[in-house]
Amino acid sequence: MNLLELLGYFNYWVFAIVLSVGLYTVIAKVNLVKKLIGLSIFQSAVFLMYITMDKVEGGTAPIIQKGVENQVFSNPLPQVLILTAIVVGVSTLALGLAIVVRIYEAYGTIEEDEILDAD
Amino acid sequence: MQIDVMDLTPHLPALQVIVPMLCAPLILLLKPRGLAWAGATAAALLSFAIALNMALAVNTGAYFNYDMGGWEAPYGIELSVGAFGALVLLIVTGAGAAAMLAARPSVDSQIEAERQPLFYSAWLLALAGLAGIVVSADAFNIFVFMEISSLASYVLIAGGPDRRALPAVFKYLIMGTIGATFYLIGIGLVYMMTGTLNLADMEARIGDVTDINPILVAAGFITIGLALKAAVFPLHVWLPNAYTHSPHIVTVFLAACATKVAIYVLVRFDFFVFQDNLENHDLQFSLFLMPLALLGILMASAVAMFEGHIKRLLAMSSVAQIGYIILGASFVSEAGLTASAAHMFNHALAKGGLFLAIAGLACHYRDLRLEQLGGAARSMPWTAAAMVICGFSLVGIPGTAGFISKWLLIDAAMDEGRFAWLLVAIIIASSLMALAYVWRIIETLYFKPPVVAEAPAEAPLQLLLVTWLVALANIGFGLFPQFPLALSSAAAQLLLGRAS
Amino acid sequence: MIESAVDVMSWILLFTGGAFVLIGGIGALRLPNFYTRLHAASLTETMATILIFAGMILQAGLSLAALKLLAIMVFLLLTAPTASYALANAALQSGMRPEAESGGEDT
Amino acid sequence: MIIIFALFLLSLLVITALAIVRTENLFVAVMLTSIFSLLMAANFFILDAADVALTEAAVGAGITTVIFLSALALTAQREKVVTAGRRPALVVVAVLATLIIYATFDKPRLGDPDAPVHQHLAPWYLENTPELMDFPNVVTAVLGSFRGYDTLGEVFVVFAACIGVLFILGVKPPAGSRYNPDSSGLRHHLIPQVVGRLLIPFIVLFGLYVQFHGEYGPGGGFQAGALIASGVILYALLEGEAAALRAVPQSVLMGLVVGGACLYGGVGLLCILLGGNFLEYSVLLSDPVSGQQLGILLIEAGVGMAVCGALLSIFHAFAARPMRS
Repeated sequence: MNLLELLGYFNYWVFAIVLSVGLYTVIAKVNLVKKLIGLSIFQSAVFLMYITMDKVEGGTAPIIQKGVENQVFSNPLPQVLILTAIVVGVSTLALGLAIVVRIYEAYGTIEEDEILDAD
Repeated sequence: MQIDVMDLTPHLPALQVIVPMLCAPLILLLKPRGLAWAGATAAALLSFAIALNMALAVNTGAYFNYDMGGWEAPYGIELSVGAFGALVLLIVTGAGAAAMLAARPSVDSQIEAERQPLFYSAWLLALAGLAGIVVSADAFNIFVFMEISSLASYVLIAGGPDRRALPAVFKYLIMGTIGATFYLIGIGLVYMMTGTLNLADMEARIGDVTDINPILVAAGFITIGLALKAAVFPLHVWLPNAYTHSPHIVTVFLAACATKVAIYVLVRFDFFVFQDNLENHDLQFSLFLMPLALLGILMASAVAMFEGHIKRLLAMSSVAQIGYIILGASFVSEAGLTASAAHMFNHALAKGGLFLAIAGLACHYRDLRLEQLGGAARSMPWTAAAMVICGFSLVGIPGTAGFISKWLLIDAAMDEGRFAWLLVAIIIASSLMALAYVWRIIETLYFKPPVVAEAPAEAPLQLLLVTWLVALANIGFGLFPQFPLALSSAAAQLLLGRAS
Repeated sequence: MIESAVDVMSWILLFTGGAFVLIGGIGALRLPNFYTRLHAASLTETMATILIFAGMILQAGLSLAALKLLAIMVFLLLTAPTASYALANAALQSGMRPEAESGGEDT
Repeated sequence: MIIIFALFLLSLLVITALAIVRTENLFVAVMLTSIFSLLMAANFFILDAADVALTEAAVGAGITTVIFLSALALTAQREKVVTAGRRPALVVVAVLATLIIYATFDKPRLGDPDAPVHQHLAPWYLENTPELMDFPNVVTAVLGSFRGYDTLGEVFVVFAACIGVLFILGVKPPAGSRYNPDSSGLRHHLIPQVVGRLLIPFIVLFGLYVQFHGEYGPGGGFQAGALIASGVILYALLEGEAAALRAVPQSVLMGLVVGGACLYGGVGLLCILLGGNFLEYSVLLSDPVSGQQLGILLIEAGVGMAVCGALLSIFHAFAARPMRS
C-alpha cells in the first residue's frame, strides 16, 4: 500500500469521523448555537468527501494553460458542486442564527430544555 | 429587431420555476400596501396556469424535456416533466396560488405591514423551490432547489406572532438540514461510482457498477434523508409543532404540498434509479417503508384522536396521511402507485380546505384549542360547513375526493397476498379513527355551547370564497375523478414502465 | 554557481525562519501568563514571516510569484501585529493585569 | 512530502472538531470553527480545488465567523452542561460511521485516474471548455454555463437567506432592549484603525480582481462578493455600524441583492427571447464563443452583487440589533 492509497482511505475516514462528530453535536447538545456549530461541521465533512473524489494522481487545479501539453487535471465538477454547497451551508447557518437570536429575545435562554420548560 | 409572438410551450418546464423565482426579488420593490400581495398572487396564478397547461399536454401523451443552457443531458442540467411531475406540479402551484389568493386578510392580521413584502417574496421562493425540485432531472439540482424551498419555508413558518413557532422552526431547520445533507452524501456516493448526476444517465450507468456497497449505502442515505424531509413516521417529529404554530395561511400552503414533494423525489429515486439495478431493491423498499407507513398511520391517527389543538390535530392527521401515500408506494405495484399519486392530490385538496377554514376561524378566534371553539358554527356557518365537507373528504366518505383514493388503496392492498386482510383492516381501522377525530371537530363546532362570549362574524369574504372553492373541488373530484386519476395511473405506469 | 548560492541562502533563511516558528510555539505553550505568551507568539508573526518569505522569494526567482509572495508578506506584516495588539488590548480591558507574578493564570 | 502534510492537516482537522464539541465556551467554539474552516480550506487546496479553497476561506472562515460572533453578542456566551441524551446520540453516530467506513472499502482509491468520476463527465468539460468558451478556468465554465442553472439556484438560496434574516429580525426587539452605538467599533484604538483604513481599499481591490479574473484563475462572483463584503464588515468593526451604514446604506444593499438576482435571471430570459434555451448564452452575440464569455461575465457580476449585498444585509441585521437587557 503506497502512501497515496493510505491517504485515500485516510481522507474517507476523516470524513466519517468529522461527520460523526458533527452529527453527535447536533443530537446530543442542547445549546442551540452549539447545535448550529455542529451542523456546520457536519456539512463541512460532506464537502471533504466530494473534494476527495476530485483528485487525480499527478493532476493540477483545472485551469488549462495554453501551450502546455499533456497536463493532467483534477475533476472540476465536484468543485462546482461544493462551491454551491458551501454557500448553501452559510445561508442555512445565517437563518438559523437569526432564529436563535429571536428565541433568546422571546425566552431569555438558548438551552433547548429550558425553552421546552417555558412553554 | 422584430420579436414575433413566440411559442413558449417548449420552455414551460423552465418557466414553471423561473416565473415565481424571478418575481420574488421584484416583490420587494412593491412597498405600498396590497401591491406586494397583488404581485405575488399574479405570479402564483401564472405558475398555476403553466402547470395546468403542462398537465393538459401531458394528459394527451406529451413528455417535456428541457436542456438548461442548451447543453445536452448529462453535461448540462436537464428538466423533465412527465405525468407524475405534472400531477405534483398541479398540487404545488394549486396550493400556492389558492392559499395566496386567500392570504391577504389572514396575513394582515398576523404580520406587520412593513414585513409583508419580505413574506410574499419568501412565499414565491418556496413555490419556486418546490416546483424546481419537481421539474429537475438532475440529482444535485434537486438538492439546490430543496434548499431554496426549505429556507423559504423556515422563513414562512417563523413569521407569525406566536413565539412557540421559533423553537419549532429551529427544530425543523436542524432536521431539514440533516435530511438534505444525508441526501447530498447519498448522491455523492452515487456520483462517485457512476460519474454522473443526471437521473436517467445514473439509471443507465448504475448497472455497470461492480462494487455495489457504496450504492447500497447511498440508497440508504437518500431514502433516510428524503424520509426526514417527507416527515415519514418516526422522522416526523418536526412537523406537528411547525404546522401548529406557523401563520395560519402558511400552514395551508405547506400542509398541502411540502412533504409530498419530498415523497415525489423519494419515489422517483427509488423507482427510476435503484429499482431495476439493485437486486431485491423492491423487496427492501417494501420491507423498510411498509412497516413505517403502517405504524405511522396507526400511531398518528391515535394521537390525533386525543389532541386538543385543532391545528395540531390536523398536523398529526397529515403524518397519518403521509403514511397512506408511502403505503401505496411500498406495494411496488401499478395499483398501489396509482393510489399513492391520487391520494397525494386528494389529500392536498382535503387538508388545504381544512386549513383554509381554520385560517377563517382564526380571524375571530385567537385561541384555536378545541375547547375554545365551541359553537363556532352558529356564527360562522359557511366556514363550518366547508370544514365538514373537507373533513368528510379526509375521512373518505363516498362522494368526496378522499373516498376515491382510499378505495384505490384498499383495492391495491387486496392484491398483496397473505397479509392483504391485515392491510385492509389497518386502512379501515385508521379511517374509523379519522372519522373519530373529524367528528370531534364537527361536534365542537356544531353541538358545544359557545365559550367565547363575543359574537364573531363570518370569515372575510376573500378567504371564504377560496375555502368554498376548495371544498367544492373536493366534491367535484369525488364525483368526476377522471382527470387526476388519468394522471395518476399514467404516473404509475411511467414509474413502473421503466422498472419492468 | 550563483544558483546554488541563492539556493543555499534561501534554505538558510527558511530554516532560521522555521526555528523562530518553533521557538514561538514553545514559548506560547511554556511561558507563564497571557502577555508573555503573546510576546512569544508574535515572534512568529514578524521575524519568522520575514525570514520564511524571503527564503521563498529567493526560491521563486524573478517572477510573478515572487511579487505575490512579497505582497502577502507585506499584508501579514501589517495585519498580524495589529491582531496581537487587539488581543492584548482586549485582555487588558477585560481586567487581566500584566504583572510578572501573576503566573499560572489559565483562564 | 505533500501527502505527509495532508495527513497532518487531516489529523488537525479531527482534533479541532473534537475540541469544538468539548469546549463549553461558545466563543471559543466559534473561533475553533473558524480554524476548522481554514484547515479545511488548506485541505481543499492540497486536493487541487483552488476555487473551493478560496471560497471556504472567505466564506467559511471569514463571514461565517463574523455572523456567529455578532449572534453570540446578542445571546449567551456559555453553554450549560447537560449529560442526558448522550448515549442514544452515540449509538446513532456509531452506526452512521460504521456504514460509511463500510462503504469506503469499495470506493475508488484517491487519485485513481480510472475512477468513474474521471471517466464520464469531467473529460468532456476539460476537452470542450477551451473550444466553447475560450478561457482557461474550467471550474468557472462549469459553474457559469454548463451548470449555470445550479448557480442561479445558489444565488436564490443566498437571496432567501437574506430576506429570511431581514424578515425574522424585522420584528421589534423586546421592550427594554437598548443599542449602544459606542460599544461597537474600535474607534478609540488608533493602531487597528490606521491599519484597517490602509487595508480596506486593497481588500476591495482584491475582491474586484477576483471578480473579473475568475475566467483565468481561481475566483468568481461568490468569492469576490464575500471578499468585498468582508472589507465593508471590517470598516463597520473599525468605525462602528452607523458609519458603515452611512457609507453603504441598507437601500443600496437591497438594490445590490435585487439587482444581482434580476441581472442573472434577466440574462437567462434574454436568451429565451433571442431564440435559445434559458441561460443559453451562445445566442447573446453572433459569435457563440464571445456570447458565452459575455454571458458568464454578466452572470458572475450578478452573483457578485447579490452575494455581497446579501452577506452585508445579514451582517447588519445582526450587528445593528439592540441587545436584550
